[in-house]
Amino acid sequence: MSIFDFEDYKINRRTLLKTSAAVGASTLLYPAMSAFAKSDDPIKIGQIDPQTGTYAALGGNQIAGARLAVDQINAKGGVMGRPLQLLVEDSAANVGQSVQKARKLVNRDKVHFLMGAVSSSVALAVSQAAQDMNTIYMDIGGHADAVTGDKCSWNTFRTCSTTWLLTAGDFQAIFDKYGKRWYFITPDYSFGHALHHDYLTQLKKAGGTEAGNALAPLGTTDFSSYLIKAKSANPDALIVLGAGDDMINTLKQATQFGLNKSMGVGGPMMELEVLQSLPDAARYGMWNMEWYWDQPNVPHVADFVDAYRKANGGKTPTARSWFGFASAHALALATEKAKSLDAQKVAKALEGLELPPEVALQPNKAIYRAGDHQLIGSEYPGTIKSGGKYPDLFQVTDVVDSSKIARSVEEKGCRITYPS
Amino acid sequence: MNATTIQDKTSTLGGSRAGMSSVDLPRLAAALVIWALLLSAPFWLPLVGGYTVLGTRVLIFALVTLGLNLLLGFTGGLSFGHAAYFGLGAYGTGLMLKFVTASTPLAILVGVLVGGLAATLLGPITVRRKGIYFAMITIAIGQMFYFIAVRWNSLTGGEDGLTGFARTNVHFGGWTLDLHNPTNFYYFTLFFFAIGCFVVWMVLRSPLGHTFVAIRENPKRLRFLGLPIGVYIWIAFAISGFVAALAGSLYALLNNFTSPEDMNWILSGDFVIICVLGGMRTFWGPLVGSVIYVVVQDYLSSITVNWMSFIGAIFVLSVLFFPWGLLGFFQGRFKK
Amino acid sequence: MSLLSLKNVTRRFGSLSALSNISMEVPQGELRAVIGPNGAGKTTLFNLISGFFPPSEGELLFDGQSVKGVPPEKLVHRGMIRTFQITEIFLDLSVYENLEIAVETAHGLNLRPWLSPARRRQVRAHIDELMQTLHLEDLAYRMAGELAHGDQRVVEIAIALAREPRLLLLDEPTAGMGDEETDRMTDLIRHLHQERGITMLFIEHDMSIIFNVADRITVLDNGHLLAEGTPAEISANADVQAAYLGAAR
Amino acid sequence: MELLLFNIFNGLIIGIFYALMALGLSLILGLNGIINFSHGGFLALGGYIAYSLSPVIGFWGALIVSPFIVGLLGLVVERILIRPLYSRDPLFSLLLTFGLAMIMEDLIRTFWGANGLPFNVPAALSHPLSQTYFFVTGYRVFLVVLALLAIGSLFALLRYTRIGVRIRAGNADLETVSALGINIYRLRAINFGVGILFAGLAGVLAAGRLGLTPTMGASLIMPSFVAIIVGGVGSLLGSLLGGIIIGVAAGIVTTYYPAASDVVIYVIMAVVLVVRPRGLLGQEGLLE
Repeated sequence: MSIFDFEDYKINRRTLLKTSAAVGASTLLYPAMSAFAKSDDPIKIGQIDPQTGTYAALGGNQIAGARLAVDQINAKGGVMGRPLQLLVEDSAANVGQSVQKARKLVNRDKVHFLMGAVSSSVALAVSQAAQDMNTIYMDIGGHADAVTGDKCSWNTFRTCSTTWLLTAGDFQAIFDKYGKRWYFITPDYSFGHALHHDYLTQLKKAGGTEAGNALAPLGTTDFSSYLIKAKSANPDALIVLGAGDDMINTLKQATQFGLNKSMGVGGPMMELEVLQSLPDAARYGMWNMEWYWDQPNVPHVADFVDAYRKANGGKTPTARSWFGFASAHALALATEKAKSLDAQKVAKALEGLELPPEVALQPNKAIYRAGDHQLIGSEYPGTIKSGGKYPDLFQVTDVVDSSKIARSVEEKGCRITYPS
Repeated sequence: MNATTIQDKTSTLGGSRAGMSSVDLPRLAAALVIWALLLSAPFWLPLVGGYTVLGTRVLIFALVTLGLNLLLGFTGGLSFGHAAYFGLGAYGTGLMLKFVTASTPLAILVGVLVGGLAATLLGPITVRRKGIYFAMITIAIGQMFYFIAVRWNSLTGGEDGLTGFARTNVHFGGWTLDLHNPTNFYYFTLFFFAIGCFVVWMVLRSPLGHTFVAIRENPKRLRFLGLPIGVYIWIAFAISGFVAALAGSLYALLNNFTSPEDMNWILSGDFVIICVLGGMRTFWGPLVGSVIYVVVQDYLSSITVNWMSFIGAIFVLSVLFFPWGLLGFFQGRFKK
Repeated sequence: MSLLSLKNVTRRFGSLSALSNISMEVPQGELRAVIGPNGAGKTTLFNLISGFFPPSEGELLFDGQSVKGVPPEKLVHRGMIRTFQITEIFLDLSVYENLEIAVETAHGLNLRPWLSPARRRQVRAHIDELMQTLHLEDLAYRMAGELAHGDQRVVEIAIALAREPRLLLLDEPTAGMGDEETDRMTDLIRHLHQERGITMLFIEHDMSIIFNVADRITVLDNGHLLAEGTPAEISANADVQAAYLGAAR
Repeated sequence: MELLLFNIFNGLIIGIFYALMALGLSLILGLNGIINFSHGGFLALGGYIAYSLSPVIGFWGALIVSPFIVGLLGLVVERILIRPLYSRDPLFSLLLTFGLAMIMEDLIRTFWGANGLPFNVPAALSHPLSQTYFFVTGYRVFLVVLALLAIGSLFALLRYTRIGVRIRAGNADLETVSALGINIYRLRAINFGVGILFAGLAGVLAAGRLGLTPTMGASLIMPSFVAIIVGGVGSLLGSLLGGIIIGVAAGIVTTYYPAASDVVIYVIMAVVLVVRPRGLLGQEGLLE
């Protein structure tokens, strides 16, 4: 065993560097390239995702998924006979930098589409900037309802779920299994508040009660004081609404305090990346996933998983990988359908676009809803396999058809108007 | 040499390390070239692979570091927390536009006042200590604002940042300046950059500026000329705070957004290294440093995920080999 | 009336008495030297007069008012200014700039972010006048740090003079100087005294200067006032010879 | 009662971390005269190296070996990068270590990946010690005891060994120490190494508590600065005290008003600065 354990990272990094070097070269050569014939001109997607900072792992997977999609599309002859090119920029999960990168991609690199984001704040800000620049923006992984809700716009689409879908995905399962008194640990920002609000609405409707709600600042490392309060409230279920490191730290400390022995633990959003970072003892509970790699009865999924592993040094695709994959495909399909790169025409083509099975990779239909531009697909509630080995860490108990649980466009408060 | 010759030469105390006279053709020529380049930037930037917004960003960073350099390079006050005043300017402007007014100039005014007054009020606490201690206190006070911005969700939007405002067009009588246009906003920013340059330039050639430089050079001597040193460091702190707030305000308008990251100590560190890169004791150092830093960062982060290592290496190497910055380096050359 | 007067001043550090029961009067316009063997308390006396620390006992009057416990930066405003044993000037600035700062400070302009042309001319005239007085014209645009030691001391005195002090305290003005520089400094001190009538108090080791220029001499020994008088009186004083010269041998 | 006890205990744990960091920083600040921004990077490195070592030599082995590896690395860094800066303006060492911190974070991400990693502590330590006071887990008690032991031995080292006495003397008056013919460079190098060793130890302990992320050091360094300012620059005891005070304060505030848990330490600092500018145990005029 070597001291430096970089089995996961080595190949991935090399490919990243290689591609990024290619992107660098192409931007340098850009003025020269524009002299080529129109048909050789690549169609460009600019992807803004975090490669450094807290969300680097999630962002990296979204990029890897998108890369795979672009490679597949180019192998089949590109889009409208033109090659598809992916230009990746690091957002460092910093909104200011993301907006700046968006403008750079559109103004200088002349990309035709923008996509990306892990955090909702980046998604909202880039959405607004893209609207300014009359450019389509595909939110890959920022979950806040508002992106396709009251702050929706004609140019913005989203592949990942809304907070409502996340909570509705496994609400019934948790309620049935653990009971009706819930205690929440909520990260103190809009994403957390939204999840809490959505769960609470459903909980009250189903006749449950809230045993308490601890608001923890985002980025909290020590959750012990919140867990103490949760313990003394003695609920049926402890609902963890955080994401990423917040979730990891909460679960780890809950385990140390033995909370999982006296109450059920669960939440709306589990990610393979998070599961990977958890020690064995902290892997438990009922959760919702937005996509899972192990779907033996769904066609094309195994092919996708194989292809992804081959391109990424054996790493298994996560929901984030699929978001990136589906987003890039969706943009390509819509362009092909619109037979144009005009933003409004492509937007119209994306409205109601159904992802083909080899892209959707799920048992239900996956459609970008015309009214709010939200992808309506599936949710995957399930339980964590205790003692499981990577990547086999999650047992999907049910695949929920999102169209059955989604709120209507009117409820979400979205009204899309195109500029004349 | 007689008295008349002395009178011919105006002092440019602190204007350069060499302390040469200012009726100095090379320097005048350099200033003219710089202004010509800045004024024509939107036209030549795309030709060299840049874009207008990048130019605006350079100007904003140059503005904040121009102010910071007054404290850092000329007064010798090692502030590592200027991002706080930059960020306060940004939030002040953003909140004004979001909740109070649709007037961009008014929002800028409020942003400048918020950030500048915060620096003015906190100055007395910081200037009680000097050297490394001063640096630590300025960092810590800066972080206090950062955490307030992160935690005061209902007002600032917390970690998500402040959205939902946008710069509006400016009206002068019957004439309207369309600020949505990036090129127009570049010139709008350049206008404020010019004001900042003028203020700093004027201060530097005034007795006030001379006093700042004297504090850097020998605070003890100055004290025994009867000056309360702390008051002057405070003044430098306050002026640089106002300039930083102005830059922050423009930054909020550039992005139509602001977030706690705009107040973080990492950004303060970036500001300091920009001053050092360009040349701490030179007037144009901050602009040169900003050009290098912003362009290199923009370029590197596009071509490698390891851009942080490269930026870090810039810090390390510039400290080891170019402590007086690019301009300092060249001026040193010419002097010899 | 005396410009500076000390009445029974004692200064203790812990149990050690650095100065014991010193009384002295320096009248307006006098050039007074303070001498004494090493450890006699000369520098302590200077630091005490210039406000570094207050006397433990006794009274300190400047221009008839008590200045006991007044800090140095305030004393400057009353017209008392000092130089240091180790030259304190702005080494990285030119001589002109050194004086510019001094003059602007003297005129109380430090807070001004701009100057009217008239004011500017006034400042420049003052700088020129200082440079002429001290013969610094040729060095105006040299960096102070590059100057010879003797020139640096002249610059320091120029900085002090800019304030037009009523009492100038010089701490070993010729320390570390060669003969030629020493002569120049001696001339300068005499000139300032005779032409400008500045009251001066200076510590010096070089007896030739002292006996050359001083009006009166105060001799300290072991923290005590040993003698005070004109150069002639002091050179004839048996106590001084015994203590001072004895100690020097 | 339970809640109060918990707050004190929890605050103590947080404070111990701040103090471990602050002590190392304070040592380096005092004798080497630099603010070491890369301290957080060394902390993270300590955790990551322990993570990679523990499959080979176990948790206990890694706990001991990793801080020393990091300390040695500190010596190398001191020799190559820090030493040329001693006679220069403090600004430069500040910037250099700032850049170094960025490089370290990036290298850690490159080698070990951006995703957080779990660091398993021995099962014997990972259970609550009592049913009523379930928050008193074995690891937390172990952590406090070990940290206190380390701090205790540091103070013993400084008081009773020759090198320690020299470090303290150098802290107070470097010129005199060098006049005594002591090799200042070696003294500073050792001092830097010891400071970094403490960062490494804190890193291993933090990894066991919270797991590993490339940015883990960054969140600890700022409270450590505050601990030093509150405790007083130049006083190691002050740094220890400052760390524990702000730790306990943060712990208590988290319980009653979580949103202010970060801000409270800066408020404490501001109050201390206004009331007593040199800090609780600081000396006048040091490092100015």
